[in-house]
Amino acid sequence: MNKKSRLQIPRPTARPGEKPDFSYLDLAAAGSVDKPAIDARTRDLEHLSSGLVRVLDDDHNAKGPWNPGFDPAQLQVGLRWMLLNRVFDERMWQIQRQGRISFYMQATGEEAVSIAQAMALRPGDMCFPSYRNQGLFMYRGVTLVDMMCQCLSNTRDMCLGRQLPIMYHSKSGNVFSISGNLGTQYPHAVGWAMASAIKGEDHIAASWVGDGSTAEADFHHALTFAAVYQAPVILNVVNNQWAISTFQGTAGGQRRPFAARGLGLGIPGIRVDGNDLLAIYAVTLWAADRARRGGGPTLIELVTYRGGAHSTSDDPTKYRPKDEWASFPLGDPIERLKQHMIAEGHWSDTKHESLIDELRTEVTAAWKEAQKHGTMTEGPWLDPGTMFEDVYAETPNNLESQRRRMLEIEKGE
Amino acid sequence: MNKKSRLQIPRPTARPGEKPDFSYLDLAAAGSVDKPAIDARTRDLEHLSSGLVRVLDDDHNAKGPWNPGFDPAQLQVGLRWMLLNRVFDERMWQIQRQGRISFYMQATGEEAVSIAQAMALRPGDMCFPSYRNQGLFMYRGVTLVDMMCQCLSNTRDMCLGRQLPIMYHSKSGNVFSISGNLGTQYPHAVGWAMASAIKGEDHIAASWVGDGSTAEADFHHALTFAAVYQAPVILNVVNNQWAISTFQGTAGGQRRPFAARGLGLGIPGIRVDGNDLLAIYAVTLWAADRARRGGGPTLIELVTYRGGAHSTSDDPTKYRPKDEWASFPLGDPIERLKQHMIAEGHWSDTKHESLIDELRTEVTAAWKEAQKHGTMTEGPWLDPGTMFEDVYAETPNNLESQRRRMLEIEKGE
Amino acid sequence: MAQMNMIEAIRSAHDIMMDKDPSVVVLGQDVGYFGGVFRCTDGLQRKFGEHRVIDAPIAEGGIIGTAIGMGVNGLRPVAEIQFADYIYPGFDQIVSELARLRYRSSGEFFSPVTIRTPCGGGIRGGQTHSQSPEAIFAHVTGIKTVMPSNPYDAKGLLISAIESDDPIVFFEPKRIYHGPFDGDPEKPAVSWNSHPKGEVPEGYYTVPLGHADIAHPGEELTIITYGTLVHVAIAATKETGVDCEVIDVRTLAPLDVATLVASVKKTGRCLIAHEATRFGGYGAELVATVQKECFYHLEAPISRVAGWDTPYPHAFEWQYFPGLKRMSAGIRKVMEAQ
Amino acid sequence: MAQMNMIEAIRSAHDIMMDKDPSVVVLGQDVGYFGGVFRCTDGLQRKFGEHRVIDAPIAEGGIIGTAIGMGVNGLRPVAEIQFADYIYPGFDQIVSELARLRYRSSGEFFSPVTIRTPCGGGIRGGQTHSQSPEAIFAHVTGIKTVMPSNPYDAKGLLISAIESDDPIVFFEPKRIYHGPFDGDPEKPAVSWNSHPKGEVPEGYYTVPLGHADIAHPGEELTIITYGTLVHVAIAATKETGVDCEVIDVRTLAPLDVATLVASVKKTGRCLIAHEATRFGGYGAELVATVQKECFYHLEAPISRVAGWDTPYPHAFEWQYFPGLKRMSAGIRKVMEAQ
Ligand SMILES: Cc1ncc(C[n+]2csc(CCOP(=O)(O)OP(=O)(O)O)c2C)c(N)n1
Ligand SMILES: Cc1ncc(C[n+]2csc(CCOP(=O)(O)OP(=O)(O)O)c2C)c(N)n1
Ligand SMILES: [Mg+2]
Ligand SMILES: [Mg+2]
Repeated sequence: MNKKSRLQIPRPTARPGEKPDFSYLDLAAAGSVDKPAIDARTRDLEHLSSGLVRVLDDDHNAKGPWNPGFDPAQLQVGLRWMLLNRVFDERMWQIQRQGRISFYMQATGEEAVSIAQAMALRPGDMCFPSYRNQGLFMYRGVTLVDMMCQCLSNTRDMCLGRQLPIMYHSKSGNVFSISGNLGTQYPHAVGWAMASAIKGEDHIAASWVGDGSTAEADFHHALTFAAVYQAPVILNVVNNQWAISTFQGTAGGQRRPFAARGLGLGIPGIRVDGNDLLAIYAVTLWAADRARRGGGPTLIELVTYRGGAHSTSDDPTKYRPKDEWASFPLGDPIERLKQHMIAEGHWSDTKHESLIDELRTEVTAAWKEAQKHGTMTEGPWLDPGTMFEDVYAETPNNLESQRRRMLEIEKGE
Repeated sequence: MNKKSRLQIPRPTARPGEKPDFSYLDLAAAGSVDKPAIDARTRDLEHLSSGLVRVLDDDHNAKGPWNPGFDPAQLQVGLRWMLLNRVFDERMWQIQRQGRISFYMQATGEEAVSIAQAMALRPGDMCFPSYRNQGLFMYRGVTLVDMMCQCLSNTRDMCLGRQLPIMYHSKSGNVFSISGNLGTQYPHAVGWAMASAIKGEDHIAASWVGDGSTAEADFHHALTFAAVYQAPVILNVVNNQWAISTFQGTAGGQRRPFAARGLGLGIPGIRVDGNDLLAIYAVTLWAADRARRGGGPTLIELVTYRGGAHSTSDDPTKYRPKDEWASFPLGDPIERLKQHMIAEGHWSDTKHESLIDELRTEVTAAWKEAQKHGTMTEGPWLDPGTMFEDVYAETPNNLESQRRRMLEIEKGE
Repeated sequence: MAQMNMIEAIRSAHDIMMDKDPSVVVLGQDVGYFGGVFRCTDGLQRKFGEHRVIDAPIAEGGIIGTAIGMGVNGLRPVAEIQFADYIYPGFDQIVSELARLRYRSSGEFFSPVTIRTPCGGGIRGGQTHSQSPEAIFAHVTGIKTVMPSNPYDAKGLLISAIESDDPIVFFEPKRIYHGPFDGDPEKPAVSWNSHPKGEVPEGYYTVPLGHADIAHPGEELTIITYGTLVHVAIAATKETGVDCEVIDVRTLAPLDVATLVASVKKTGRCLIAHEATRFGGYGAELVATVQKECFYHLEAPISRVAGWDTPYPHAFEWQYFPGLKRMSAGIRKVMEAQ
Repeated sequence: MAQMNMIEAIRSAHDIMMDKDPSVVVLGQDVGYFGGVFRCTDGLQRKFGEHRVIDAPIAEGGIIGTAIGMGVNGLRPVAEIQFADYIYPGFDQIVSELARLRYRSSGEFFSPVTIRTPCGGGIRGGQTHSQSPEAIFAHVTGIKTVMPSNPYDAKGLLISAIESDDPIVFFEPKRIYHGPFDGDPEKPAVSWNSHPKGEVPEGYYTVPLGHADIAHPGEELTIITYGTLVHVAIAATKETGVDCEVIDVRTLAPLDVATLVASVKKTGRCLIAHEATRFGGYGAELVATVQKECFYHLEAPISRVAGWDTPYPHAFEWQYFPGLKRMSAGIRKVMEAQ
């Protein structure tokens, strides 16, 4: 091969050692995108996929038609849960670094996604999360202790030791079991929503995938089925710019926003500032109402930034500038909401710090409690015999005899 | 479940016994769609996906910017090959009905797709066909005898008896091996095109799937990779309104045209009259030039109608009006080209009939010749021992011994 | 009692379960208005409406993926994959999701999906309409893999599958949809009309999952098989005059080991037969299990009669298919061994 | 000669082949700039450019599908699937296309794709980072299935795979990327530094596909295994004091039957071991083959030591993993049988 390759290779704007460059991000001023009626025709919504719905402006004011008009109490709720998410993540990260859990993944910088959307959905709506949606579980009532016990695979682990840390589920909270396989939850959400419609109920479903995961087949299947049957579902793409070391351009994000991915199937797409709790809330509520009234699916792209490493197994300094997050033009969702609340006059740095302290204490207390149910090095221990259960509704003979054999061997027989 | 289902179910406009109704088809007058420069920006091409490029108008004149200005010889070529495709299909259908081959699929009503596109591509461009693209093989030099021998699984069968009838391939003609699995060829075409770019060559690839097959994962994968690497490839969706008994609305075709499916990835789409040889030729040439010059992929939707049954195993009167084809607003591609040539003054009904006679004679002669190489009931026979070859580049021991065992058993040992 | 072929029996199972349980829904390609390319769902949409019998897009992964979601929301989806050869695009959803959902959520979530799919050759379908991929599913823990060999079992097993809270992959050997087949393609087709297993109750009944059936009792040799080859094995018993016990596995996973072992301990000889490719096929597991449990009773090596290790070739279907000749040769070989 | 771990050996195989043959290209998730999550392709993009070492979208089906097209156009693609657990979305392209292209086009078209993927547990990966799905691929005719157990073989086999015109699925047991592992998680980690199979020529060499290796000669019992368990088997040989012959299958399909059979005929006893789920696993085929060929030499039933028939549980990794204890117990059991 002598000739020069003509293949076009997408490249991030900056690599380690280079100056972060977010010039590729199409931004829009807060309040500049219109808010159509929820029964607007799909073809009249196309522009929402290339705009950027924002409510909080640079001066920390809430602006424009998408402003949900939160009262101080609602703002507090949003801030509190985002902070709890962050404080929890920080602690669990530390704990993993100390070798006390095997693995962890943070949502740092993306907390607004789960919290705002959880606030906008109704309790009967079903969530099909990705691994970066721990905020959904928290908001929907899974206790910190239970989440920690899952990460510890201890005697109180909701997964009975079967899943990697962070692969939570909550039946009572209507949050589906997290899978290690990217994107598989997307068609589940659509099927769940179809069933809701078939049953004549008005619950809707929502699901989340990352920018990178949009390339998977399940993304296409979900969009196709949702469009064909007008399933009452919200399909969220959390565009945090990175998929491990691969930037979003490798999933086609440089060509058109992810919000546009469903347009060819007639699915409206809304691109929203993923670090703006108020904007996300409003957009989600709009899409939920639309779905509930028979308007079918909406695809929401949440533009944000993965503030931390992909997981505890990852070292992002190998592939992106160290300080990229600091230059991210949409900032930090917690800081932005805090400043807004301060600007509104019912919050302060002091209050903020003491809330953080309070939450840290809460997390510390939870960690103490969680460890009582067992750690990686100390009991009590889960009964290994349970590993043969729940493979089927009833444990068949072959698994029963394998269980016996395993216990014999464990006892050295 | 007491409540009424709210699921939305797509329905065709007419079922057996009902009056055909193509009011759902967005049409456009011949010549009404503009022809952008091949280096136009993708965002300036979006309108092409909802328009309908047509050259031949209702009065049989060729009109507008997409008119390729064929000379009489070129028109003859187009007509001849479309007719040959139809005459061949008719004969093979009959032959299957007589029980002399096991299976057959026609391209009736869709002949313009393969012929016009084969004319527009260069011999070095690689085609990844679906099972309704027999016209590509014919045009690219596979003889009728060879095609018939494949359908007969006889001693001259290019597939050595391994594939169902119509699953041709042609290495020398640069037409890929047809798969029974829908849509799988789409990413192959993209990979082939990427390799062409990597090697610095200017060959492009083209692939075809049906409207129904767009729902498969491979469609999504192909579009994603083509968009990300700007692969020099033409991705065709042959929208013949039906996928066996399932109409195109079940693949989402009622919401937006298939040509729009790539817009969300920045792939320009062109919707073209699939029964207009001139329009298809022009659109394909445009997309090929664009790809060759580094402009990346184009998605072409060819709007046509499956004039016959899905295959010899199918009975379309069970699910669609008998006379639906006759009401199809885009008519019959052969009839339309014929009328155009008559209008242009260098063709006539008599010439047309004698061309048909000539082609029938050619097909009859080919069938006679083909049968000499064996039929389903009479020899010569393929050596069944060959079934163990080509599983791997070299036949491994286990297959060699299975071959011996099979031959022993055949001989009654 | 009515006389039914397998298609009618399968249709009847759907009909009864949809009547009985409003949460049963059917989805798949061409299953609705048209009633399925093999007619297994014919009439169901007319009776139960297009909200319970749903024509789906051509996306096996999407069909299975959405069916899982429906199951999580309280429905009991029965998904048809048009040919087993086309199940692979749905493989990830089956293996990674459907099979492991209950386990990974410690029983909180599950989805009782039944996936029906026609398998096997003998209808001139060529390599992409003839496959028998059951081994691949039987290896995946968390799903149950079933293959009936006659109308009675088809209906009873399908009802059990639909009622089961476990996910099921239900293979239907299409060669015997219309009649049993003894493996000799030269003979005229036989229908289920005159076959005792074509007698099928019109109402509700079940054949339990996880139980093999002794399709033909015998003393000299045990043939363990399933699907179409059950009939070939019985025919070969007659042809060879060897007094074979033919066991129809019916549920491939979890396997009814006891029935197999009891038989082989009695006969001392064992032949295993399936249509799928031999290497790494389901028969290997049968050999492994039987040799382990019956080692001291075996008078001859366990033999396998199976499809060759090639794709299923269109023109050589009958050379590929392990028919009467191969089955009889297999029986003789095991009997000759000392 | 250099000392390499398996990752370095695999990287070296890529490097040498990319140098030697400009048609070799690499694609996969995170393989380019970053060099792969396990670092197997580290440095290759810097050396060979981003047109030959391509970061791909997260779509295993797309990676394999486009790789097939590249192969048809004269390239020799090496595709990395980040974990074997994530190969299923590409399963249809492997089974229906890659494996059968040569056959269905009677040799006119083929695509020499090598698919590399890390498999197996022992790294606390939980159920979606620990699977060993080799049985599913070994059953698919038209592809070759390979699993090395050490750096020397990894490099030599990978070079053979890349050079082969056949499609290869190349499993890399990630537990032994950095050092051999004798199956006892309590012991300190060992590196390849001091292991003879960690001595790897820096240049080009091949280990031929289709040949098993006698990893440890012995007379009393044959252990047939592959991947990580080769090391566990050798350790168990020492622990039990039984003079085992440990055979490393290396190429799972097509299988080197002769080497296995010769060994079992010599020892008269056979234990088969793998990490994957037992039921329907690759071990079943090994049992079926050995019992058929060595029936009259076997003094005891062939036993299997394998993963249990459950998903791979995070907390019970060491109860699931067939480690030293289980291997030794397996050996003793086969030795006790009369
Ligand atoms: C099917 C599958 N392929 C590959 C992986 C390995 N993997 C885990 S996370 C990840 C990146 C995902 O990126 P993105 O979708 O953008 O989500 P994010 O991590 O940014 O939230 C990859 C490739 C996987 N888990 N599943
Ligand atoms: C993966 C796969 N699923 C299902 C089928 C069965 N099947 C064969 S053709 C067909 C309909 C295809 O319709 P379309 O894509 O519109 O093409 P057309 O036949 O109209 O040309 C179906 C469902 C298949 N061949 N492959
Ligand atoms: Mg991301
Ligand atoms: Mg069609």
